[in-house]
Amino acid sequence: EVYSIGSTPTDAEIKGWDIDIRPDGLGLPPGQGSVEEGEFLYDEKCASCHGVFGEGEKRWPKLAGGQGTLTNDRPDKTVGSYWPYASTLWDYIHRAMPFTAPQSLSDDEVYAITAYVLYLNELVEDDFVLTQQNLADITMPNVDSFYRDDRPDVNNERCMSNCKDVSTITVVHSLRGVTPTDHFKEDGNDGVAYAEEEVAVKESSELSAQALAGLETYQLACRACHDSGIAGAPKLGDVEQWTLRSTKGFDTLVNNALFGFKGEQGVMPAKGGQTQLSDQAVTDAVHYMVESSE
Amino acid sequence: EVYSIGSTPTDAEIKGWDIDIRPDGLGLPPGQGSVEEGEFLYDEKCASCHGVFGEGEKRWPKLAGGQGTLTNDRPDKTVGSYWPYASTLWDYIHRAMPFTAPQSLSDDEVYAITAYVLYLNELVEDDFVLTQQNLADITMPNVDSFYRDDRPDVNNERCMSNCKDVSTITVVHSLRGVTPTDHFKEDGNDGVAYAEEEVAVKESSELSAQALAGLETYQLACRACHDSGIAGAPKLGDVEQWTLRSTKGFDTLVNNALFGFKGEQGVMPAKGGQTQLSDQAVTDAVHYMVESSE
Amino acid sequence: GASVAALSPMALGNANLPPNVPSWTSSLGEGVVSNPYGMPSKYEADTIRRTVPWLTADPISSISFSPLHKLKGIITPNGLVFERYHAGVPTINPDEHRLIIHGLVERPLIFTMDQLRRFPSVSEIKFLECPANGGMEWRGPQMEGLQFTHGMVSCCEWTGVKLSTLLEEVGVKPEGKWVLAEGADGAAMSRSIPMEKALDDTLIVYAQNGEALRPEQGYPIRLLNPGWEGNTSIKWLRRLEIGDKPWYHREETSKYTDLMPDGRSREFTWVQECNSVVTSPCPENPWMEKGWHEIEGFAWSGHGKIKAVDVSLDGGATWQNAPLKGLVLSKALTRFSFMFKWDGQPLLIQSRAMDETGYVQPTLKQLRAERGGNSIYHKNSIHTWQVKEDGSVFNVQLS
Amino acid sequence: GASVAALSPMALGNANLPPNVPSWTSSLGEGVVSNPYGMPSKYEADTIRRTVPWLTADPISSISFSPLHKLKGIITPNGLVFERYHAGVPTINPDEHRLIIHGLVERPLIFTMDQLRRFPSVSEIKFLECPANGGMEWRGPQMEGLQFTHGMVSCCEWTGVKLSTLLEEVGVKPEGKWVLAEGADGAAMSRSIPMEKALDDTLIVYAQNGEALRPEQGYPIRLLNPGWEGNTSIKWLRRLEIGDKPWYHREETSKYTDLMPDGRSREFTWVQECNSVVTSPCPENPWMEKGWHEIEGFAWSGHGKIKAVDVSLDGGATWQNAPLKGLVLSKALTRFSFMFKWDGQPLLIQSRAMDETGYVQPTLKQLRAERGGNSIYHKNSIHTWQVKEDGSVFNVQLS
Ligand code: HEC
Ligand code: HEC
Ligand SMILES: [Ca+2]
Ligand SMILES: [Ca+2]
Ligand SMILES: [Ca+2]
Ligand SMILES: [Ca+2]
Ligand SMILES: [Ca+2]
Ligand SMILES: [Ca+2]
Ligand SMILES: [Co+2]
Ligand SMILES: [Co+2]
Repeated sequence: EVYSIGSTPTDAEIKGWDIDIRPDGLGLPPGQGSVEEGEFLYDEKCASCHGVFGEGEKRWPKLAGGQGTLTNDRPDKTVGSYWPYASTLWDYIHRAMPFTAPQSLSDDEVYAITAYVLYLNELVEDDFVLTQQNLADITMPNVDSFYRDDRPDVNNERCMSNCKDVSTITVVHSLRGVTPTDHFKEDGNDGVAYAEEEVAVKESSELSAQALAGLETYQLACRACHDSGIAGAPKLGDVEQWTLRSTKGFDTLVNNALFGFKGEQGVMPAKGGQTQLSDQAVTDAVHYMVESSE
Repeated sequence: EVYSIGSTPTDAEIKGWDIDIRPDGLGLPPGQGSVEEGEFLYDEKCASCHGVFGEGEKRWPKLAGGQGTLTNDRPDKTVGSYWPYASTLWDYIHRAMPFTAPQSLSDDEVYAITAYVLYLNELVEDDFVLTQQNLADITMPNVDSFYRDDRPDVNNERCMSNCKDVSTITVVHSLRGVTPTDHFKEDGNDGVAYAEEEVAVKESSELSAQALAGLETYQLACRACHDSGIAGAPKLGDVEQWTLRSTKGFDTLVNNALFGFKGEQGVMPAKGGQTQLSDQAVTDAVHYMVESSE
Repeated sequence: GASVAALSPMALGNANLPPNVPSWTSSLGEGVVSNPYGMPSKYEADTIRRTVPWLTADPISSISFSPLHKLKGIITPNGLVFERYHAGVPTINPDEHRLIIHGLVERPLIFTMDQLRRFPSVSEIKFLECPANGGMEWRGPQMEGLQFTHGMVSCCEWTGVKLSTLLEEVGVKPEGKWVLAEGADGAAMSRSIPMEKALDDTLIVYAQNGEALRPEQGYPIRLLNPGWEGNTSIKWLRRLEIGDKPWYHREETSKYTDLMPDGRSREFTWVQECNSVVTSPCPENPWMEKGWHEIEGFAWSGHGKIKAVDVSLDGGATWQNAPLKGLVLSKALTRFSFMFKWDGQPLLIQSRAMDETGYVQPTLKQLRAERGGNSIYHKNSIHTWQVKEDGSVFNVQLS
Repeated sequence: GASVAALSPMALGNANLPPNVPSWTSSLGEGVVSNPYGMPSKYEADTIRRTVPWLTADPISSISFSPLHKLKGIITPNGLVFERYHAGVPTINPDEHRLIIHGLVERPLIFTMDQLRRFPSVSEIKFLECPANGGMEWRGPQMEGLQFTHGMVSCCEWTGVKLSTLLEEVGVKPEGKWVLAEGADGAAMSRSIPMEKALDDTLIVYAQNGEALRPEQGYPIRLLNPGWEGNTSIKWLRRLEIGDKPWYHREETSKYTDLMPDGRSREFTWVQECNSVVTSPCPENPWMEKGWHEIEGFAWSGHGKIKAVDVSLDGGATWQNAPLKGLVLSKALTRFSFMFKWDGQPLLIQSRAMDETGYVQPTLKQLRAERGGNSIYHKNSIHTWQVKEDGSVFNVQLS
């Protein structure tokens, strides 16, 4: 102690922020959760991004499968195939998931969902209950495959002349179109190098007042899935998909949006996972989506 | 020549930009101008800022007077009292004046106005004609008072202890209010350290359409004088001044704005010096100023 | 010197060219504090960070790249420093932010931001690089410009407190061998830092290029581990816990480990090894004229200073030393320059840096032979630009 | 360590303080390229340049001051570099801008901006200062904050071509002893530069802290005379004429000459002599707590490197050496630091710098004795901050 600056935190202050978990179980709070409880929670809060079987929607991370692929040309790195410790899963879900509502899960919920993700990876049975006591005992398949950095692993020479035979050089060109140069030469001031195909969305002047009222909610709660169509969500502006669904009747759509449902193509979480939203706000957002996709 | 980058400019290209004048007259173009011609031009283009007698309006530079004051407690540094060379005056007027329209004067105009500023400083007679030939012959009163930098002129010691008697120290405080600290602590995000008294200008919603149409012109051509009230210009929002002037009738105001006039308190240049403006634009601007000051 | 090519901008019309008086010379410009916080010229509107949407699921956990082709010297201006984060940029009120240090210490402490500024401060110019920089090109060239092949590196002057200063305040117990650093963002991003680094040159940083840290860079405070993977320099830092073992959190197991061809993986690959790239010419900076050009670029090493950079114009058959210029600082971008008279022949331009440890930047072939194509991170191999007869430049790989 | 004063921000409410999960931790922030060109946090909105309207007739020919009290390290971020110009900031299209070099030369040349970038470039960190910095206080303290007493100085990494490189291209004739530099702004600002300086370290600069010059700083190109009066570093540079004598233009006769008590005046007072100031504490950075504080500041000299800085707490009776920290570069801001345990007593804090020529920064009394009160420029005297018992700080002068 040199400068005596700062103050002493209370135990409560430290406890509130001290959330880290270690492989030996240090940091785990009391609690437990079963695979069965986990399935319910996972389907509601996780499956829209990570897939019902942990297979990952679109570019969202895959959580299960891939065991035995690490030496493949296209290895599949998941919790089951790659992660060395189960503690990491508990720690990460607890600190960062679900993506849109970090640190919203109770400790028991984290135990349950962790158990279920382990189950999806065939690392525990369907009757497994994960607890503060047994987590550190779980051995992950890939645990022994990690070793400390042993670089430098390559040794180049500082050759100055006759370093190679120029006639043997083959030039491999880049795949055109991935980051087209015209996006950063002239008028590319939006910061996006690669424009994905745009969906033709309606002008706001073509929308009803109720639909417009739903725009903000859409952007807050629905955009994450419905802009890109992840988790089987019908894409905004996709007339075909929306016409199909509208045949169920507007009230059914609103009902599904309010209370969630599991369809053939994916899962819609209740209120898009944002349960603090009023029913009216969600209804407006459905208006917005339907009108935008007519 | 090492890298051979760049190209050879044409003589015409150089000539167009080669505007500098030296004390020995190098650079002066052919031409001439009389004090008499200069007076007319000066009153029209310069007096609004620099004063009819070169005395300077408000904080705009003073151009004449001050001779013999350089050793005073408050010296008065002007063209006549301080400047070593007449060439500098020609060069500066030609490159930078009038302030709002740099490089707009013809060479003969610059000769004439330079002659007149010299006359205001009693350095030439009222029948003087300044020419390419005689400019370098004018001797300015202060020419011999300049000497090359001879610093370091002070020599401090690196004393470390007992450097002064603490009991003799008198603390001189700063004048409060000049740059009030509250302007840069809390809500002072406009970049202005010292707010001058604000004139209460009307909300745009209170203005007629014609007045609003004049806003842009006001900002382009009138603001320079009428925002601050320089050159005797009635300040925007100064109800008293504008009521007084409005008694002359709106048409007189517009006429004076279009063609300029010399009043008791100052000079209004035709169209604020921006003769490219349409009569309509100037009329609108007068509407804006009158309505804003009711 | 006569021009070797026509001055193409002449085509724009010559109202502002000599002998004419340009419009901006015959009128007044904007006054002071028109921009109390200034911005670049409107003619530089294309000097911006850019992202590549297909790289990530969502821009909230993504990356944007620095426009290296526009940058000069070694300082990256704050507005153009690359971005990488896992839950978006939090908007933190500094008055309501705290740093807690606890764990295996004698005296846990909690600090306000004002209190941190009372400690002795240091300012150091250091690069910051994402270990995924260049990682899209292990299998082949994919990106068509320097901004995307190398844009996950930036270099700033950072100001803050040495972590060792704060560790002395709390008094690390003898068992304390690791530090867990944790952010206050939605990812509560965390990494384990060994005590040797923490006591060596790790900083708690609150300013960047003179002013307060930018939100994207961890405002109000961040960790800075000079020379190491950018993700270890935890942003929006809220907590440091001292422990006896590493934590093996998600960002040091699932991510930021390097999968080798044998199916095993390297862990804790902290150091950004010696690297370099030519920034001019590059795809965004083609050569418009024949004659002399400055071939320019920068080199950097997480192990210390750059010792030398060589340039090849023939795809690596012959090399010439390219003098370093400006400041040569440890773990900072270092500029090199090579004057070249171009007669219009096609070129394969490469740069190869060597750092003070004697390590020489490897070829991609060497890296691939050792690491295969799936290690994602730490691709620091010699880069090749192909210059065509018309002066246009392409990203290529040689095999 | 226990706090010596209450943590005042606690009063703000504790929803975001530990043990709670702050709102920014339980939600997502903004994604990448939300700001393709980034900006400071909204909580730093008071870190801006400021002007003092009564100093000049119009903001178009005026000055704005850098917020030195907010700055750390030696780099001034581009958005906060002080502004000084005489006809506003011109908006120049770089494609329509040219540099002409002519006069007493073998080969007059005209350059496009792209052509200038083909020459070998250099990057150097140099301060830039208006000689009027501090000039409002010759007769007494007037300004109530560091931003206004010293804010006409900034320091950046500048990149460009050495003027000597271009002079070699045009071939200066033996009679060529002076260079006239001229801007393309509405003031067509011009100054005469002696050939020795032009061939020594003068630069033609196109970038500043990594990116293109800012409009306020001369975009697309400016002159840079390291260590000299800022106004000699002509912005928006369009022309260099080589001559055999100086031009004695308005900015080197009417202005930027120093009137002495005998009525005579110094001309061509180019060098910004050694100077220093304490930046913390200062009126804008009062001390909120007793105990240890870093007394911090910077020093600079137009003659070269800073050799030493001393700090006095008793108005100059006793002095202690304050270690320099970070980079100590020639003609650049140089930081010094002095740790001090404050027990609440009133202080008169001063700093005194010495440069590599052995010159020691003078007292105001010494300067006044030599120069009187009307020389306006080059007031580089020792500055005094008065710290009161409550930690508030005031600008004072001692007599
Ligand atoms: C709205 C989309 C979304 C939802 C809902 C979501 N996640 Fe995620 N998840 C992500 C994203 C995006 C990442 C990667 C974040 C990053 O870039 O660091 C991620 C990462 C993960 C990872 C690490 C994957 C890896 O390979 O490193 C796990 C494990 C995970 N999520 C579990 C869950 C669980 C459990 C839930 C529900 C409680 C959940 N997620 C809900 C988007 C989501
Ligand atoms: C709108 C106001 C305005 C008008 C009109 C104007 N000037 Fe000026 N003048 C200025 C300002 C402002 C400056 C100082 C500019 C600077 O800061 O460099 C100045 C400076 C000068 C100076 C230098 C003063 C000194 O002491 O250094 C001269 C000489 C001058 N003007 C002459 C003229 C002449 C001649 C005209 C008319 C052809 C003219 N001005 C019209 C505002 C004006
Ligand atoms: Ca812990
Ligand atoms: Ca299921
Ligand atoms: Ca485009
Ligand atoms: Ca000339
Ligand atoms: Ca008259
Ligand atoms: Ca205020
Ligand atoms: Co919890
Ligand atoms: Co002319």
